[in-house]
Amino acid sequence: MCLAVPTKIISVDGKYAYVETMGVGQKINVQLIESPMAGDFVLLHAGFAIEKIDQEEYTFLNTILNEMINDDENGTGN
Amino acid sequence: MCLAVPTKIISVDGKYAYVETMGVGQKINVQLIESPMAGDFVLLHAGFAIEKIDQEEYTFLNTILNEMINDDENGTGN
Amino acid sequence: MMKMEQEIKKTVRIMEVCGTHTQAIAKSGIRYLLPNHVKLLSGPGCPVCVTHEGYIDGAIALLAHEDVILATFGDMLKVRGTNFSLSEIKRKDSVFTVYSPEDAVTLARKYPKKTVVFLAVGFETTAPIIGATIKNVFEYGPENLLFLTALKRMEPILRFILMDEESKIDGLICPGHVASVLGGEAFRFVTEEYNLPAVVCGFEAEDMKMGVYSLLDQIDGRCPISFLNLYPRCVRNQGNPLAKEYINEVYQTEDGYWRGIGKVSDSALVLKQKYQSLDARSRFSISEEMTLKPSVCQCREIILGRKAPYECIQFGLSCTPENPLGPCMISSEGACSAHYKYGRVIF
Amino acid sequence: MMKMEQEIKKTVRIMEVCGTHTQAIAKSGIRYLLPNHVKLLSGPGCPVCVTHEGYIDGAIALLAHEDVILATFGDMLKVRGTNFSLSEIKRKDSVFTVYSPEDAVTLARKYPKKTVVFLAVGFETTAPIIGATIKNVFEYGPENLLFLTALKRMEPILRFILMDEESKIDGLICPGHVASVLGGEAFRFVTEEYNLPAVVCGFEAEDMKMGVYSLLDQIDGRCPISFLNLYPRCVRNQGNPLAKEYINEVYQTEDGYWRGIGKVSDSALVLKQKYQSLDARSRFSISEEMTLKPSVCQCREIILGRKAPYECIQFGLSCTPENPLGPCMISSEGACSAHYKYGRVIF
Amino acid sequence: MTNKIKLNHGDGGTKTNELIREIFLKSYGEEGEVCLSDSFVFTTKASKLAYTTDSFVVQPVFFRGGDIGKLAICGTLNDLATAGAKPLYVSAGFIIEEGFDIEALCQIARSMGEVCKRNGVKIVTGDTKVVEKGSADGIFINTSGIGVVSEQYSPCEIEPGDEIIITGTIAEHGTAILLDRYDLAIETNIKSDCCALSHLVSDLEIMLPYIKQMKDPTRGGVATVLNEIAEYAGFNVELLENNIPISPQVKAVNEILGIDPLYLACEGRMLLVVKKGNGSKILQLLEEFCGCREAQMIGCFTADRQKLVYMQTKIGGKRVLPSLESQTVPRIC
Amino acid sequence: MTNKIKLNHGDGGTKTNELIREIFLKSYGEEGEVCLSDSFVFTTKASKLAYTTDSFVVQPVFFRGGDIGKLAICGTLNDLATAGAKPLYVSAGFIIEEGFDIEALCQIARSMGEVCKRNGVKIVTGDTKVVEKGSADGIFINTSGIGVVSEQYSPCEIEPGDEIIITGTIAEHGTAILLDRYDLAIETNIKSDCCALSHLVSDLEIMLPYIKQMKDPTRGGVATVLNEIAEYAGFNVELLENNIPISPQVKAVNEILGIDPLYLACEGRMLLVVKKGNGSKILQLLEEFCGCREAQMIGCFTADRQKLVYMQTKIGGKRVLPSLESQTVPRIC
Ligand code: SF4
Ligand code: SF4
Ligand SMILES: [Mg+2]
Ligand SMILES: [Mg+2]
Ligand SMILES: [Mg+2]
Ligand SMILES: [Mg+2]
Ligand SMILES: [Mg+2]
Ligand SMILES: [Mg+2]
Ligand SMILES: [Mg+2]
Ligand SMILES: [Mg+2]
Ligand SMILES: [Mg+2]
Ligand SMILES: [Mg+2]
Repeated sequence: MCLAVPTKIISVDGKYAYVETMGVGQKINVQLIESPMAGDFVLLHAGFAIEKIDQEEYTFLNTILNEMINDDENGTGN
Repeated sequence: MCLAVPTKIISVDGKYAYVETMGVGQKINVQLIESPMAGDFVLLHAGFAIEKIDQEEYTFLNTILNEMINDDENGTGN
Repeated sequence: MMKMEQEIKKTVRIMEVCGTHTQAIAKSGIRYLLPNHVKLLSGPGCPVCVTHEGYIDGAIALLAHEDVILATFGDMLKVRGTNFSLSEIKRKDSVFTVYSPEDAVTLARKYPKKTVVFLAVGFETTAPIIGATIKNVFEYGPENLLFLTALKRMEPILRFILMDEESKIDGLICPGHVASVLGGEAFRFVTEEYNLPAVVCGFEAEDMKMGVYSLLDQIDGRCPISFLNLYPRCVRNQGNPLAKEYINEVYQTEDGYWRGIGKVSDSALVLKQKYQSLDARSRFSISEEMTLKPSVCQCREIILGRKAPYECIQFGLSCTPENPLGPCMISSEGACSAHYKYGRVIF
Repeated sequence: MMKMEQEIKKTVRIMEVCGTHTQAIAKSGIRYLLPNHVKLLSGPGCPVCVTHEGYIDGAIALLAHEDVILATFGDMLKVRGTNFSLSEIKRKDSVFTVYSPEDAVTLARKYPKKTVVFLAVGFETTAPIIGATIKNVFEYGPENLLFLTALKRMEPILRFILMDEESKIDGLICPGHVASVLGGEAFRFVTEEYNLPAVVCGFEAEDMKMGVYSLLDQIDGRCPISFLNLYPRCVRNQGNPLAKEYINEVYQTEDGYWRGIGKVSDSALVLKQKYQSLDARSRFSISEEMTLKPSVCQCREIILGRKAPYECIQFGLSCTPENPLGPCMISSEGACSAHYKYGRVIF
Repeated sequence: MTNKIKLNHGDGGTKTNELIREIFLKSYGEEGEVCLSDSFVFTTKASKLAYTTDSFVVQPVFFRGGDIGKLAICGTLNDLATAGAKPLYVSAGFIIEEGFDIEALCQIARSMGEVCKRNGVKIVTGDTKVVEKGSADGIFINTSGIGVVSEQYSPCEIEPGDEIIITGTIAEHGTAILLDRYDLAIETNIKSDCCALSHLVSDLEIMLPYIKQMKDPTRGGVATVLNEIAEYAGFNVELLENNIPISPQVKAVNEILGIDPLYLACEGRMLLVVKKGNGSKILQLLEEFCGCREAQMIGCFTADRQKLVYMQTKIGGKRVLPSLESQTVPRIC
Repeated sequence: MTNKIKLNHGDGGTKTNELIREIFLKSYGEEGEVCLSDSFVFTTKASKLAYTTDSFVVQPVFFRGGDIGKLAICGTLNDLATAGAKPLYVSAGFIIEEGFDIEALCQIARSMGEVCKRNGVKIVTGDTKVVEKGSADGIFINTSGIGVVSEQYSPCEIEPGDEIIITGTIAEHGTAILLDRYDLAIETNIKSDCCALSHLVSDLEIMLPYIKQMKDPTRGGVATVLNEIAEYAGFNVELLENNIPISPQVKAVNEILGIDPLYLACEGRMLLVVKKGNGSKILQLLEEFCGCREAQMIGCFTADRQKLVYMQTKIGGKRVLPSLESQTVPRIC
């Protein structure tokens, strides 16, 4: 259980926010998030944001992931 | 309104009778008929016998009708 | 009328007032056999065609209740209410076509959680068989079967037509199967009170031929005007007493509303107080709007022989066989329908 | 993966307890990258797969009410009750698949004459979002929306598995998104109380790889056994306090029934007294038979690592992916399902 | 295989293939010979081909004298026959409601296979879709067909005097369906006349040059189909009521229910328009070689151009028969 | 003409003809040219023909990027293309629910006509049935098609090393349908890829001798259809996840809904199995002449005989892709 995808808040309107996930827009419920703000990344599960994503960690990991994938593609993967 | 066909009672069972119309059998309601009997001809309307047919008149007419039709077929018709 | 010269004849108008006669005339092709000056007119004899829009609207309103099933003779399916017919509006398994009122009983037993409403339409031929069914249901159930009546009486509508001063009818073919129930004598008033040639006749082509020629003999003065029962094999003078008893037991009369014609006093049969519990009207709040707005349909004039179909401004425009407004267009053999399909004369 | 003796190793069993981890493992093909002696097991982490037959039977029973509409996540459709699944039993427009609990609110507003029942299943990831919906509905309506809960808690089932003496699990991948809500610390007990290597990890292929290697390091003794949060970008130590508040506000715990496993104390989340009016159980008389008859399914043994799928006598006979009896066959990546489709080893 | 059709029987995956293998291929013919792939490739030396399609939605699916499967093949073979074609290949597309009985599907497929075998035709391409419960009425079948048109058959313009033949008694399919649809407790021996008429093309081969049109009077019955022909021909059709073949039981049921049998479907009869003067020879062939013992010359084209169909009635009257306008249902009026 | 379909539009009489004249003939082509009679007769010099059928039951009937009519023609043209055939004639059988909007039917018929015109194919035979309200889900369409098989195309046995090409990005039709069916308030530019691929047969003509199989990955998507090919070929298929073309938005929607795009239908893509070594040449043709700029070589056949389809994942793992087993619906797990 608990399929969730990272998404970015574009704008907030009360309990709801408009978010974008890889170019796809959606209105989601953000009432579980403390002070959601435009620019925040959140985890989206079944139409609700369930947690904020730590942006520093997120960027850091993305860098690592991309490196690992490039490594794999260069044939050094397992 | 009031499509009705002549049919012949084959057997009676209380409010109902089994009848035959040109070789086709059916169970119909005969509660509107006074003492329906096997062999009686009745007028059948929407699953009910609505009246007994006077057998003498019926036979008489049938004879006439057949004669008239034969006349027509022989070209003496209108 | 009486005696008349044979040259150019005055048009003779013979009316029948039974849908099955209408059909028999059409199917036998008898019109072709008659002299050109003899016109056969269809009066308000199809109880379905003359059923008022408000009744259909009421039946459609019942379908809004999810637990209601309608049971109806097939004839009712395509007749329109103010906007729709049952066949247009029905959901799957919400409207069942039955052959006999007893099929409605079977249906009610098959769907015990539903309320089955039987659309009780007809003249006095059908009234006793529905009456017998109502009495049976009243005594033995099932309790989930109700009746929505639009049963009509033949005598009041005949008097309505015959009383019209401008009526141009020269002879009447009385409805054979209504007479089977009510008796041949029930139609003697046509001749005795209105001095109109009238015959009770059967439904075979030969019956019809015999009836028309017998009327022409009277109209043309070859025989005296008299009321004749030409259908004695099925019509006793006093009719079927048991069937009449059922009518009296179950129904009382009330003013009736006729499509394209309007209100006709005492022309409806409705359930007596004793059987109210089986009346769909008292169980559901059906307001059959008896449309007091003037009907646009000119059938009354057409049936009375005063107007031709093409003189009605609805004809062919808002009124077509596919989308009929009045009884003359609803019945496939009605004057308007026939005129629409074949033009004035074809043979 | 670091240095390790390459000879024949003792089998290492790593369990994950989140359906999305199951999927991620399958989709990433990570098994192929691991040494042969490392087995990835799927624990009872798909809340749908472990939903008890009685719950499905109860939902199906609701469909007997003509005015009930069920709203459900798509996952629930093909899971069987005692005899049928919702997808087999549903009539047209009686069961709607929704993406979010808020869609059930929309549905209820769209069908004001119907009662919409939302099948509230999930672990603590889903519980707060359903809780928020319940609170919203409690405060603002609509009044025709009810909730039939089968919400489950992760901690009790983990303890149930870990307490088993014969448990053969060597490491645990904790459910990342439950941890997002409850906090990473919520799973520290696995290591502290049961001395089992455990990591919280994310769902990307690289997350999974990192998680497995980190556990192997601990299992193989290259690192000390310790509890690690490898998913800090989405998992705070204390989780999401607002989400936890909603859980506490709306639910209380109760014993829960798990398909193929049985009763697990305090493992269910049910509505508090305050929200009873929104509970489908209290509105309808649903008797979820918590089937005390011994379950034929051996999933418990399989999940605990005691048996192989083919050792279950139902396997491939009365239990197939098309007609699954237990969670291991229901989930398309469950041990029984995988074994059925691909045999023991394919690569 | 469970005993009810499920949605995944129609999703193109494992279960669909199972259905094709276990039911369709087994029922349609010599197993393994036919391969129901997406497209069937064939070679032919025939230069003139006929092509047709029809969908079948009959209710009930099983009726006295046949089922929707038999009907679906016969209907398409008969439409090919109207073009003077002997059938070659047939396609079969199923739309099945979730929950439909698999045993019933087998029976339907077997019916299809039987008719095909008897007529030397093969089902070579097919498709199966399953829709949600409540989204269809049990089962619908579409068939299309390809046939080789006889060199002898070259329909030409209809002229006044051309004769009209029907190859057997009318309204039997329509009456059978009415009896079963309304579940009428009427005892009869009536069965649908549903059968393939492909043999007519060979049996009548020597007379084909004198046949100007063939048409199977299905939906709308003899009356409606003759209206179509009259419209196309540009002349009136005159029928003789006395000549129209109808079984007494069919006549009785139609009178009881207030239905006109001229508007009820035949599914195993052909209307032939025959060059003036050739009717009796063809009638003789039909009776002697085709087993059409009830075949009748029922009328002819007249010189009038209103494009009407009318009937000389038994009593010598005339009755116009327009196209079918509304459903045929049991009536009381 | 009223604005809703009634039962009598399907009874074969006056109203049916009105529908054919007013809607189908007008939409399908040059008015009057095509005559939708029961059987269509044609002559052909081609000796090798392809024949196919499919029924279409898509819900909703109108979706982003097309409608059931466009789909019904494209689907059949594409099945003909899989046989290396250029389309000649198409049949169209409608099953319509009483009450269906006539304007919607017009729009559907127009879509059909447009695709036909653009591909030089004619609808030559048809059928219309109307079923009671509640007995069908709006409208179902069956099409069948006949095409002339290119002399250049002669599919032969698949061998290890043979390459697999997809002509464009995957899962666009399936994703469009999901978005519309579940009325998901997700903003995207996604449209169904629904289009006819008949041109591939001509555009790739010089390379047809090196193409061993063509198949359009419709129901069940790329994964299911490759399983069918693997089963038939007798070898394993190895795919490369990195090579599978998918648009970012389609990927995003599928992740949000928990659906695997490899199991979602394409309706305007073709899978080509190409003789080992010819993949890049064909890819070049596809990109340069057919406008298939997203075409990709996505994998090849291996020598293993388990008839499995598996994928080299981005991280170098391997994942088996079985045939579709159950419906694709939005999930949370
Ligand atoms: S045309 Fe229509 S509205 Fe006018 S009289 Fe006739 S039925 Fe009535
Ligand atoms: S084969 Fe079926 S019954 Fe046996 S353990 Fe697996 S899921 Fe349970
Ligand atoms: Mg009468
Ligand atoms: Mg989780
Ligand atoms: Mg196909
Ligand atoms: Mg046909
Ligand atoms: Mg197909
Ligand atoms: Mg035909
Ligand atoms: Mg056809
Ligand atoms: Mg296809
Ligand atoms: Mg295909
Ligand atoms: Mg047809």
